Amino acid sequence: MRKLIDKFVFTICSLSTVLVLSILALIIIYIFANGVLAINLDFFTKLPKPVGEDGGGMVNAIVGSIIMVTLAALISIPISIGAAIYLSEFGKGFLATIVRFLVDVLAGVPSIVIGIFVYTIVVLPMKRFSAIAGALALAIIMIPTVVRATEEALRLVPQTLREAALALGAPYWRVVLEIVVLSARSSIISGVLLAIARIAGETAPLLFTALGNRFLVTVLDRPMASLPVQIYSYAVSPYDDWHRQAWAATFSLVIFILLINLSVRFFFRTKE
Amino acid sequence: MENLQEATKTDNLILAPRKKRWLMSPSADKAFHTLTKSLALFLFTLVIALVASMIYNSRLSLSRFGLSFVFSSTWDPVKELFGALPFVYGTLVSSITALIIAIPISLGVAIFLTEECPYKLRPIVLTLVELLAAIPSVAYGLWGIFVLVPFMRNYINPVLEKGLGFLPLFKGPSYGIGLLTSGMILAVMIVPIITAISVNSLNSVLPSQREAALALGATRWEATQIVLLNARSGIIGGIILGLGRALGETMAVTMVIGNRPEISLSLLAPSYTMASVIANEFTEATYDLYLHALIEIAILLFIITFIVQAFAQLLIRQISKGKKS
Amino acid sequence: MRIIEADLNKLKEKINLMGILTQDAIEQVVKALVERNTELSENVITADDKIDVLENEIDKLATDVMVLRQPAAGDLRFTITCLHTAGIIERVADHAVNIAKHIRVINNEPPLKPYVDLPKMGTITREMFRDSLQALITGDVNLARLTIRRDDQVDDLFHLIYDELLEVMQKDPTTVKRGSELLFVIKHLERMADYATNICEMVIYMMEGKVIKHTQEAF
Amino acid sequence: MRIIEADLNKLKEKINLMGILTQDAIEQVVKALVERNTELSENVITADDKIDVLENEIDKLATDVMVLRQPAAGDLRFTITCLHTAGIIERVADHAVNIAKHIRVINNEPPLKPYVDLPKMGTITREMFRDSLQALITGDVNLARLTIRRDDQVDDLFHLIYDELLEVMQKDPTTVKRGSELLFVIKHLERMADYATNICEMVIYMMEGKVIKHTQEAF
Amino acid sequence: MLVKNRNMENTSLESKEVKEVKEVKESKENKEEAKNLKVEVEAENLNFFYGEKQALYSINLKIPEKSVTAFIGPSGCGKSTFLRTLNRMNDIIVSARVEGKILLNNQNIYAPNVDVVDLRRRVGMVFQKSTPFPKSIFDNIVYGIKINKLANSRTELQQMVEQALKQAALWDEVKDRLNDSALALSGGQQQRLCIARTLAVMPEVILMDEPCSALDPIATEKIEELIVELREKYTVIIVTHNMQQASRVSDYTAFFLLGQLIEFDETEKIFTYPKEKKTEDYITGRFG
Amino acid sequence: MLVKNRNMENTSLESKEVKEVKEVKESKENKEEAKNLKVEVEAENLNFFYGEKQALYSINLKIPEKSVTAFIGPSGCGKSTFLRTLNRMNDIIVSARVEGKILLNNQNIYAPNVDVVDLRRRVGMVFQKSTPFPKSIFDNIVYGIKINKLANSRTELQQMVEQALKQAALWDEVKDRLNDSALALSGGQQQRLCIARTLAVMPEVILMDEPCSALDPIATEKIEELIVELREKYTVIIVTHNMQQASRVSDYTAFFLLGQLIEFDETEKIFTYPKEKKTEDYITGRFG
Ligand SMILES: Nc1ncnc2c1ncn2[C@@H]1O[C@H](COP(=O)(O)OP(=O)(O)OP(=O)(O)O)[C@@H](O)[C@H]1O
Ligand SMILES: Nc1ncnc2c1ncn2[C@@H]1O[C@H](COP(=O)(O)OP(=O)(O)OP(=O)(O)O)[C@@H](O)[C@H]1O
Ligand SMILES: [Mg+2]
Ligand SMILES: [Mg+2]
Ligand SMILES: O=P([O-])([O-])[O-]
Repeated sequence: MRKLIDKFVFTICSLSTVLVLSILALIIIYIFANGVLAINLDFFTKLPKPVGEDGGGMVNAIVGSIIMVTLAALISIPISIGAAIYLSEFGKGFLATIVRFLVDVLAGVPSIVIGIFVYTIVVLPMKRFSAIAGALALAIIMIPTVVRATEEALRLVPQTLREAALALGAPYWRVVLEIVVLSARSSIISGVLLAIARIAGETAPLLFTALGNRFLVTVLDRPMASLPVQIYSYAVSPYDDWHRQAWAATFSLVIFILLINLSVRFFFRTKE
Repeated sequence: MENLQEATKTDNLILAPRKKRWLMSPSADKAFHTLTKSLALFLFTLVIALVASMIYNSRLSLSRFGLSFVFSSTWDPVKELFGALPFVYGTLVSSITALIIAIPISLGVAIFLTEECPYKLRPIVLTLVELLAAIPSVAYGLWGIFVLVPFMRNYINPVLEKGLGFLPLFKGPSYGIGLLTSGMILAVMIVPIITAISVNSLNSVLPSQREAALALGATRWEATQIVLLNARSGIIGGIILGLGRALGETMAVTMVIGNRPEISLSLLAPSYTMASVIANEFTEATYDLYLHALIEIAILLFIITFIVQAFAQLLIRQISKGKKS
Repeated sequence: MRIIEADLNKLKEKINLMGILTQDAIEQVVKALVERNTELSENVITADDKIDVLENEIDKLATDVMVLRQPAAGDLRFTITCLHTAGIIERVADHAVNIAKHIRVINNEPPLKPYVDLPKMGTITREMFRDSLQALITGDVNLARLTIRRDDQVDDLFHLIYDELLEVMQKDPTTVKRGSELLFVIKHLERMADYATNICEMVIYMMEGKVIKHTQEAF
Repeated sequence: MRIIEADLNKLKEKINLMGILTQDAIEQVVKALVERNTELSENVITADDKIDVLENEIDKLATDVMVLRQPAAGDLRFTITCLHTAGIIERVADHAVNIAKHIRVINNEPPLKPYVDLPKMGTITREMFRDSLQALITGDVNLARLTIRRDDQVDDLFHLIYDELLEVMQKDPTTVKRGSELLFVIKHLERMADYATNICEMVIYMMEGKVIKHTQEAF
Repeated sequence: MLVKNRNMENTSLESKEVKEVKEVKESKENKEEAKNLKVEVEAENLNFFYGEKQALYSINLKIPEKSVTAFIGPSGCGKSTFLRTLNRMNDIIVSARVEGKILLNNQNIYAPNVDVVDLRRRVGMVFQKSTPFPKSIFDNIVYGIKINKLANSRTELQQMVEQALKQAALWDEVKDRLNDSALALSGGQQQRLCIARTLAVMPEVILMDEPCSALDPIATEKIEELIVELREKYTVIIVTHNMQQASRVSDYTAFFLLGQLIEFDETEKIFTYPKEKKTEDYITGRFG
Repeated sequence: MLVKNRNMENTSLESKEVKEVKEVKESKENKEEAKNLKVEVEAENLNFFYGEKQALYSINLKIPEKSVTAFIGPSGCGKSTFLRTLNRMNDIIVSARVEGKILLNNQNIYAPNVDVVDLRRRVGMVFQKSTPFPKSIFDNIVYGIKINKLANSRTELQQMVEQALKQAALWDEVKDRLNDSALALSGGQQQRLCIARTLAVMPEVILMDEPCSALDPIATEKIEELIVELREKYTVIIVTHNMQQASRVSDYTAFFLLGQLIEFDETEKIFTYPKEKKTEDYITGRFG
């Protein structure tokens, strides 16, 4: 009897895994199949055609995504790592407890709420949608992920390593920057990369910050297109050609994100 | 070198250290402390600003409807009547549906991964499962629209209607879109979260716990129960995190839930969530009250996720405290 | 109970047993001498095997305790003391055996003269030995110090009897053989008393950690 | 280098030194006896202090090694051997001192007769002692076994001289005093040879882990 | 004081007591002779592989019942691996492969029809890091009894728990708080709890893999004393890195090197006169 | 064979060599007398608090230079705490508070104007778990030298690295792979690397907190031998749970109990004839 139960439970578990893996396969196969059919050179080089016309591409959205994601990373990384250092190295008092809690809260805040927040503090005063607003929203979304990954990584560095460096006569700030951060570098980097992969696919916060743009712009105070938003608007449109383009865009976005994820896993995780 | 050793031995060195760069001095350490602290403070301000700014920008709606905003089920921008109840309902029901589907599957996968899976395959399977979480929600939405919705409409929902239609939960008619479909999409999205965290907590249980149970004559499943018992706090934390993610998920849900502000007991009926109403109507909000009402919904969403989050924190902390003492 | 405790108790039992057997041997040879009872002294010679076996056992046990139990402080000093004492007791028993061998010759010859001091010397020696062992087993440092002091009495008796014997032998050459044998007997008794003193010194080492051997310590 | 190594070397040095000093003492008393050189034998008495000090040092060192270094196997047996051997050597030196004391009396009297067997006994004893130490220091089991066998020679000589002396004393009562002293001298020499045998037994224990004391082992 | 504490004043030196003492001695010797016990665990030509890598090379060994055997040897020499072949705990390692036999009471535990679950009950195991289940003290002990259905009634169950805790010398310390979490115990107590839990399912052999290496010396001492007491009823096999510990608790010692059994003998022989040069080098620290 | 290995055949038994041997002996004794060394570290009435909780109670202690001192005592008695007051490592614990003085070469290190950073260079520290920085072997050693600007040229730097590694008996094992990651070394090598790193900044005192407790016996042995050698040049203070280790490596031993220093004396005295009953009870395992 005991042995039958044993067999039964583990069969169920294996089946669950098969199920989840087949769903993944299904999704990926769909995206890839549709994407490969839809993708072409125009997609990367041309601007969208006006409504109703077939053809054209998404170069505006691709460039927009790259600009905003880069900007977001540049804003959030120094802040996040600095704050994470405070939390892990000096974080014993009331402030640290609060901040740690708030970071957790921030991580749980739906991204669309962040979008609204940025809308109220940037778009409303500027009176227009802009790339900078979009980047800011993405940066705020990135912050908690990076802070938590960094703090965790720093915390994992054994206290004795700090003390060992101190005992060699090093001042604390050098210990932190040279030894502690160095020891935690691979986890920090992988945290940052994963956060970038995540914001690259964010749609909701961009809907009313960067909005979108049919044209290729590089100035930051104008509305700017982005891949996810473009996918969304094409997907809910009634035009088949736009559906086709949406598949192509999804395909490229998913490839980019999966590549980051896989490389993080294979280059950083295996080392540990 | 010997000179140096000699020099450092002279006793007054402690009291009068060598002339040193500022960078080696205690004030450099102070400056460093201050810098990182101000960054932390910035995060603090950011969250405060988030709340404050949203409250300010929903003032019209807040003052106009007060508490009734939450309990009213009328959402009629034309008549300037705004009630959030359908969205709250849609959000909660779709998320809970997702949890009910995702929890057993996630645990099954986690147990398979930690107990059964050949060692070499483990990282591969785990990576694959986690990839599900990396796929952007808009991609899920796209897939949902073009694959899942037709599939549900043509195969699953008719069966449910026939078999379980006597329950209000599965009353027709069904269009493919609706609570159940979005719940399923959400389930797929949160399975990797719950699985990853569960696997993590299961793996952090010392192998000797399992071996200790085996050594007492336990079968493998009995030993696994002991492992699960050890990992329970992490697993619960993972489940709640999954819930948080489901509550706030916007794009995928927006694309498959049907976007109809009605409360229906049936899982097969179209519905609307807080996130999707904001996503759909924000840019269409033509007058300030409308806008403010949408922002108020954002506040509501924020509060709900905040409560879930805080609950998760408390729970995890309590369990880990009990473990320590 | 500490693991080492059982071993130390065993050691102590064995030392005690060895002491008792040896004490019996001393008593018997003295009696054999005084009462001219050769049979008694032959007993002592046969009984010695047991004592030898015990010495080996104690040696082995003490060595094992040293290496297997790593005693420290009091335990260590007790073990070391046992190791040394076993050797000493064995030698005392050897001396008793030697006396017994001399008795073979002596009791074959006519008695020299009634012994007066010799039994006395034997008694004191036996008592010293008994007391030294008592001091060891009970850790009684006072008894050990008292016993050490009694060694002088034995030495005095030795010289007394020695001179007396020489005199007898010089007077009557036919007594030379018996006399010489008796000379060895008293020498052996004197050595026994010395060894009792050594045991007492070990007791003081064991209890106080002080080495007083070869140091003219004023007690 | 293993930490214990330095201590073991030190122990060995000290044992060696103690052996050398004692060997000198034996040589000197034998010489003092044969050459009727009382001064030489007095040297031995004064020099004995050093040996006593060494014994205490070795005892302490060996005890410290036991408790502080926890020796095992060969190291252990070496340490135990040192502990035992130091005691034995000290006793040998004591016997030399005793001989020296007897020499005081003997050399004050006229010579008994030219010694023939006595120097021979002395030489063999000295050699046995030297060889036993050599065996100890170099771990030479064969030498140890050979040396143990030579003990019979000493025993034979002892009985030879003993009988001879008794005869002399019986013949001439005036020699009783010198004769008795000489009796003790040969007894002491005989004991020394026994002790050399004991050292050899320890060597065999040290090298082979076998206890052959009190066991009628056929070598 | 040392001596007085030992309650030995009664063994005075009077001769009339000689016989008594002799009897004591003889009874001890009888006991020592009785040590010619039957063989409980036996390895016959055992080879062990982790995938391609061979971890044990033709081990042959006979461990008598009711004795404590210590496995010593440098890190990675295969002590733990061998220990874990004795209750087939290595079965859960996928790549592991065993050749040869392990006989438990003359039964080959690697025979095809052996019930591994019951085998593991008969051969208990205690680990380096204590492994209390996150349950109450009481439930920890009860776990094994329940899954093996060893108790017929509530009272019997309670008796078994009490007895196990008493055997593990833990009863007095925990009897008033059996329902507290086991995790609230100190390290040494947790380890004794794990031993009690093992005893509760009535094993014949108890395997211990460095059971004290995570404990402070006082807790270690308690466990060591316990191990010595367990010898009365169980066959105990213990892996230890601490040679002094091996010397303190064990009757037999096995020395492993590079997957080979170099020497197996009575502990005192191993420590005073090992037969093999390699053993001597290891225990005198001449290694590497 | 034991004896023959020891290169002692040359000290034969010929009397003419007596003098030579005597000289050896005397030089040894001189050395022993020279042990009346000056006091390097001294605690004067030291009290230590973690917040409300007092962890050390008026410790008074004088540790001579160029010696090895071991701190022993049961878990939680304050050994580590005291060790860490000696280089003010406890400063980084927020709630910690010190009363009394620690004198290093007669200078109170808790005086207000003391440069803590430099103090810590002078009082090196080695930890239970080895703490190699995630850099190359070479860079690990270089770190402290660079920070303290102890080398004036590249060649000098290289010399210093070599010397430190040689002192730590690691040079031969790593000289061909100085640029490999330090994390690739074995546990024992990592620990010696940490010692080398500490030696490189030319400390006067070296503190070690259970430096071997994470190592296997062979690595432990190497570190112990190293510690004994370090005594020639440095004052070494070591916390250890292992009494045998204390006895092997140390000249002096301090026994702590419940935050109090119970006894401080030469190691052999502590182990053969401790003055205090509590010490005796602890080292003979009569505790608790
Ligand atoms: N699961 C495993 N897979 C592959 N090799 C293993 C596994 N477990 C152990 N080994 C290898 O088998 C050999 C023996 O390991 P084992 O754990 O038995 O050594 P040990 O003597 O117990 O060492 P330690 O004293 O460090 O515990 C080692 O070389 C080890 O690397
Ligand atoms: N950071 C800290 N905050 C509060 N109390 C502490 C802290 N560190 C140690 N203690 C307490 O101070 C006391 C002494 O601790 P310490 O670490 O010095 O003990 P120890 O003798 O080194 O023990 P161990 O042998 O376990 O390392 C203990 O009771 C401990 O609980
Ligand atoms: Mg192991
Ligand atoms: Mg500590
Ligand atoms: O036993 P001894 O011959 O040395 O008196």
